[in-house]
Amino acid sequence: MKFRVIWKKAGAVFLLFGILVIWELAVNWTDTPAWLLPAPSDIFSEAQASYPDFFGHVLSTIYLTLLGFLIGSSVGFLLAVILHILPKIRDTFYPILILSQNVPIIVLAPLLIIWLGFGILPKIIVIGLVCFFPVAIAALDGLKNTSSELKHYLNMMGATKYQLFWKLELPHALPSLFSGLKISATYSVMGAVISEWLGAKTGVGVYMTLASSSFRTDRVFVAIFTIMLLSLLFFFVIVIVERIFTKWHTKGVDKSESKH
Amino acid sequence: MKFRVIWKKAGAVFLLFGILVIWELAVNWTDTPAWLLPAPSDIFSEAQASYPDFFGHVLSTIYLTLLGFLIGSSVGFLLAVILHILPKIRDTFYPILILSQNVPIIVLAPLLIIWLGFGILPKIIVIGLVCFFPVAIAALDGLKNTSSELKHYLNMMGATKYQLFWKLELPHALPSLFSGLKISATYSVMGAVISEWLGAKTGVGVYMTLASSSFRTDRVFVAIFTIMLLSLLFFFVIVIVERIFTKWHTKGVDKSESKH
Amino acid sequence: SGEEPKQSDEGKEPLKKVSVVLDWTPNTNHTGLYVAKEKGYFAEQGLDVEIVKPGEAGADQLVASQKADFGVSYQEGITQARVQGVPLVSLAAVIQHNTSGFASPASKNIKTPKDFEGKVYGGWGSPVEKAVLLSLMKVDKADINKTEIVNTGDTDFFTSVKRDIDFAWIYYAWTGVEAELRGEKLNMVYLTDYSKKLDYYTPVLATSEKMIEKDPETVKAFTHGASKGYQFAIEHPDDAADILIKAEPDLDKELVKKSQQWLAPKYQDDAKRWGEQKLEVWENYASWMDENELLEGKFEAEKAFTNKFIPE
Amino acid sequence: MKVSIDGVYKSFGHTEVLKDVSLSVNEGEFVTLLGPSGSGKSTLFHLIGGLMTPDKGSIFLNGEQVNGKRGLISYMPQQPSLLPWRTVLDNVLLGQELSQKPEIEKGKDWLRKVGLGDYENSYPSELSGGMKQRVAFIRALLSPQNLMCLDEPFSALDELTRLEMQRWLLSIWEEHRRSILFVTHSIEEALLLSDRIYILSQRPAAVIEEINVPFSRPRKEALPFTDQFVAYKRHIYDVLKHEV
Amino acid sequence: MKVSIDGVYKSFGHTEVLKDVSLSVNEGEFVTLLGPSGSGKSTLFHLIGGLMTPDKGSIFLNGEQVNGKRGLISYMPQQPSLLPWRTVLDNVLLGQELSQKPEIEKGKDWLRKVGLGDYENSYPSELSGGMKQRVAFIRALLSPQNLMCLDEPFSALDELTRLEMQRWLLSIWEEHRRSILFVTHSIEEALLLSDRIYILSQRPAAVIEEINVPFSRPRKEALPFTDQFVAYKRHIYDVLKHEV
Ligand SMILES: Nc1ncnc2c1ncn2[C@@H]1O[C@H](COP(=O)(O)OP(=O)(O)OP(=O)(O)O)[C@@H](O)[C@H]1O
Ligand SMILES: Nc1ncnc2c1ncn2[C@@H]1O[C@H](COP(=O)(O)OP(=O)(O)OP(=O)(O)O)[C@@H](O)[C@H]1O
Ligand SMILES: [Mg+2]
Ligand SMILES: [Mg+2]
Repeated sequence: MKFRVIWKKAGAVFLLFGILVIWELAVNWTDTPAWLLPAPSDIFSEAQASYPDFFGHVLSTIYLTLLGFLIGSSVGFLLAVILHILPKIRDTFYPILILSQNVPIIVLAPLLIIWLGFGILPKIIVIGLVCFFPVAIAALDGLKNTSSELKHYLNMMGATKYQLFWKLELPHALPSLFSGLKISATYSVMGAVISEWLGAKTGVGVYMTLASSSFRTDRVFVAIFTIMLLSLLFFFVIVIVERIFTKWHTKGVDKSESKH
Repeated sequence: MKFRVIWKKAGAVFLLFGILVIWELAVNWTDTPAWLLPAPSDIFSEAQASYPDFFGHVLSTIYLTLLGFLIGSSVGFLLAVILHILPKIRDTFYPILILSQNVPIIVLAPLLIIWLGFGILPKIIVIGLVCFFPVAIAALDGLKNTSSELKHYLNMMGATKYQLFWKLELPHALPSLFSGLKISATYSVMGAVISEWLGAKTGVGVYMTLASSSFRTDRVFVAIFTIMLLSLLFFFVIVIVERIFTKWHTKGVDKSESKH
Repeated sequence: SGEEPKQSDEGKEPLKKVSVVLDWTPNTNHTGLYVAKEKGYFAEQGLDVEIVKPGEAGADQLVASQKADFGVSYQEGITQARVQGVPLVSLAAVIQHNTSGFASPASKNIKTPKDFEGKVYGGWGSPVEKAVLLSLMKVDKADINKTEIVNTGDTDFFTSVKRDIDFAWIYYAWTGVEAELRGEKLNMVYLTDYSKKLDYYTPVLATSEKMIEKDPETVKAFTHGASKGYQFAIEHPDDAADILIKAEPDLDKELVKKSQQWLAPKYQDDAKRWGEQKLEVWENYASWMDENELLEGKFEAEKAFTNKFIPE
Repeated sequence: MKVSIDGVYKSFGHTEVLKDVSLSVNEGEFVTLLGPSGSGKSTLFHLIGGLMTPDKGSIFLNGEQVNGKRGLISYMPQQPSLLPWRTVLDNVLLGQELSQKPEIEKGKDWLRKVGLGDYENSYPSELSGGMKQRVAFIRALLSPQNLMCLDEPFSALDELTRLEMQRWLLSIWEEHRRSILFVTHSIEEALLLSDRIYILSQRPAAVIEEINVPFSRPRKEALPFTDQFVAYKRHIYDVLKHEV
Repeated sequence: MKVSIDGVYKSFGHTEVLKDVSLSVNEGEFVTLLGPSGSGKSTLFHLIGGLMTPDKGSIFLNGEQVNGKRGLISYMPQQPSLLPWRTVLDNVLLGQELSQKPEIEKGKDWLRKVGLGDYENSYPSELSGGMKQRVAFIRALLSPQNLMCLDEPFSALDELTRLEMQRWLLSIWEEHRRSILFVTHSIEEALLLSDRIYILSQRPAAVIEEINVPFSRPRKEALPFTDQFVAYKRHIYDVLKHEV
């Protein structure tokens, strides 16, 4: 049984490792040139070599990501709450949310820059725009679908809108909200990288474009691996926070779980 | 009351119209050059002028969008089902899902083209990659959170995994699934446009890049408006389908709705 | 819409399908290719050429991996690519001299590299830019430390200079001509005016080493066709522009026309035939890069280009 | 708190549920509603609680019309309606929380009294059906409003626990003299607890009989075995039988 | 179908719930479980249904050990557990669907018999508490398994509807002679319906008495008023009282 437990916890790591091994072998067998698809071993040695230089880029991207994610998902959540509390404007604003996801960055970028310059603000807006949407939609749906039985009880007891929200709707929407946060967290790192194309001095995105334009495919992959690692990390932080907030959900409910 | 009803139905349209009017006025007052931000009136007259030529692009993008969305969200849904039914591999594969969202298109693009050529396949892969994720995550969460009371009943009655899925988990996950589909639908049009940057002959994305590189900001905005319109349309198709599938949800449950 | 391949005369062999990937969205740098296709110059050579827009993928990797047969590239790119072992070879210089330079609105009064001092440059954050600025400013005895370099990413020239930026690096044939059309006066500081070493070929037509090895006939046929196309563009800029517009109706007509007018004499310029490349130019640029520590390996200029496929 | 319901009508779509229902609860009175399943008792509670408004007619609390006004009653719904993410203790305090500072010690006290002292920190999913019902009952007891509406509060309890709960309820009621409106399906329970009983007809429900319960308080343990009690029981049974 | 439960133990974490419970139901027998709220009756059903496995001891159906095996009983849970997205009729047929072709006409028939003929196409959210319970009851009646486990099936019904349901249940049982294991809190109901009664103790539950009900079938309407009946009732009451 021991092996099973280890497998369950580390299965993903094994799988990824397996993929890397296959990749390494495939690159060697087919003699793929490094500029097209470098072998993982090349990528790792390049990562080690350029680590001191690269680290600054990573830090700057992490900073952007965190800031953008926090702001974006807060805005998304607040928006969901406002639209939920004021159902009359919900139908009016819902389409605007959708439209906001369809402004291509290449168009938005010049406008943002004209209005806001090359500072951090336009970048935060870009990441925020990416992150707020899944949170807003998921939270809205979660807030809407509360159990009517519980809602009726609280209404009869004279709960104010405010109480209804804090005591019933918000706790009920938590799983949904976390669903949205997970999606957002996943997107946030890529969002930060994209936002760096708006012009930044440092960052993984900057590093990647430069690497790409000087045909250093190995460095491009170092950047990609970093992006992936960061978003995985970030995702699992959200998962842990979710576990903490929805502990009741796993407690006692699943009598039958052992049978599965 | 009549006015209220109209407002509720058409509020969003009024609002959008209002935004356009303000935009028009702002552009005129501040004397913004057309290459930076054209007035809506300019955009509409350009849309009319280039309509015959543009229409082909739009059709081709719609085709790509639909195909990509259908394939992407089907894959996302199937994946969620498989991971749900085989919880042992879920933990192993979950990280892969997240990683899939963090491969920057600019890196993926050359590889896809080198492996698959300039056909429709690499484009579908790009749209699919964008669309499958929200559906997969939302469906997974929906399938997981079924009421344990109902699950216990069905288990006691000897429901097979298959029956449990079709009779309980799937119907229960529908609202969640639609949440994911709505997010996907919103992204799908942009996904198609991005996929066209992989190299396509026609499409709104192609039109937009050409317009942008020849500094025709008005045409760029024609493209954006089209993208927005398409995704709104698409989103509301999903909303209508959702209403049809979750009719029970609005029936009889909400005794107290009138009070809100 | 002119995309239909021309049928060869009956009795001849069927046309050989080849592809050429552009470096960017179609523009007047590519006119010769469109003309050769439309006017049947490629067909005369037995080729059916498909012109592929690159999107985000870029041409170089596609050509090097032989997914596309030919591509439009730059000397800078090929130099760096070859150092990294990417087997690209330049077949012909599309434009004989470097037409790029540092542009700024006339109101900023930036006429020489000396004027860069105290101004803000907007670029994409590449070390090459800084080296070029340094080279230019050295000539003019200016201090690069007095110039602020800001990364503007993908932002276009006109947007940049509206905001914090004073000058940026552009191709005159396209962005400069657009400024003319808009009636915005620009000051240009051309690279070629200050450093001979920076008079590199941009753009060029390129293929892979393997292609040259395996199928020199096709390479020759392609280069000949293209040459004839560019020849036509040199002689009939207006007609050539019309062909490009017809093939790519979403481009701005005026811009194409005017850009074509400006560029027509620049294709061949002082060379004895269109496409001619000099070893000296390739060596110069590489040694300039080396001096500025931009080259991460050894570069063999002779292998990077060839003149043997362009017609006499 | 005095309640009076005056000619109330309510339909869902085409189903008439309440048809000209009039009844009243006086200050400090214990009134029970008896009626067939599906007749409209819970619906009447929803109307009094303001969850819905009557199609016609009025509801008065202390003489003031309160159609659709909420928060005026302390309510125990037919389903326990516990919040699954709250512990038992936090659920018990929910009713108080909505209008005042929750009295944690009092909550713990009551949980101990009804035999759930060990379950303070359990979640509702860890309780049996009857235990959930007791939690909902205490939640209603602790809610501060002066009119209590209890919808089949003891249906899931064994007879002995039920007796005990009835005793607690009466002691609380006698101490604070809150008005109580009570729904049960047990005729015996109705007779044991109430001052007055209204018998409702099949849907659409109307009051078909009002019974003044003549037994003196406190009611003896032997009361159910007296002839008068059995006769009343028989009578109500017959009225209901005629109805179903 | 013959059931025997042999020395079954079950704990949740540190709470012992069942402690050495042994009991049996013979072919075609009607057996009732009586016990205080929270003693472990529903848990016992979950064990028989295979939702959980006992910590110790065995469950035999027709001599075969079935610990953790599912699908062998027709079950009515304590909560109605109706699927909210299915109409009443579709809910009623759910038990059949799992193992055979659903008999739509039979479903409609039964709905009509229990007074829900007009509600075939309603959703559960449109029903009253007692109506939901009747739907769950019919769902269990229609499920094809030979052992029926009913967990407080009539707790939300008024006495008359309850009598009627009891009658339906007995008629079905007499016709098909399925074995029935029944949980109720009403001692009278237990005596009226069953062949044998097991009385469970407080948690941790063990069988503290087994009672053979001596009344002949069919049971008369006047039975509850006979002395023997009252004596039995008294006795059970005392046993339980001693327990709580
Ligand atoms: N939301 C609703 N939509 C439609 N009909 C409803 C709704 N709620 C209740 N009804 C109908 O109203 C009638 C009365 O329901 P109610 O819950 O008040 O009954 P009750 O007297 O409490 O019954 P029980 O004793 O079974 O709880 C029922 O026929 C029911 O079908
Ligand atoms: N999932 C669970 N986790 C922890 N404890 C549980 C769980 N389910 C039941 N219990 C405990 O087991 C005991 C028995 O519960 P069960 O539901 O079997 O009682 P019951 O006899 O059916 O009571 P009632 O008559 O109130 O329905 C209770 O004390 C309860 O707290
Ligand atoms: Mg009711
Ligand atoms: Mg129970």
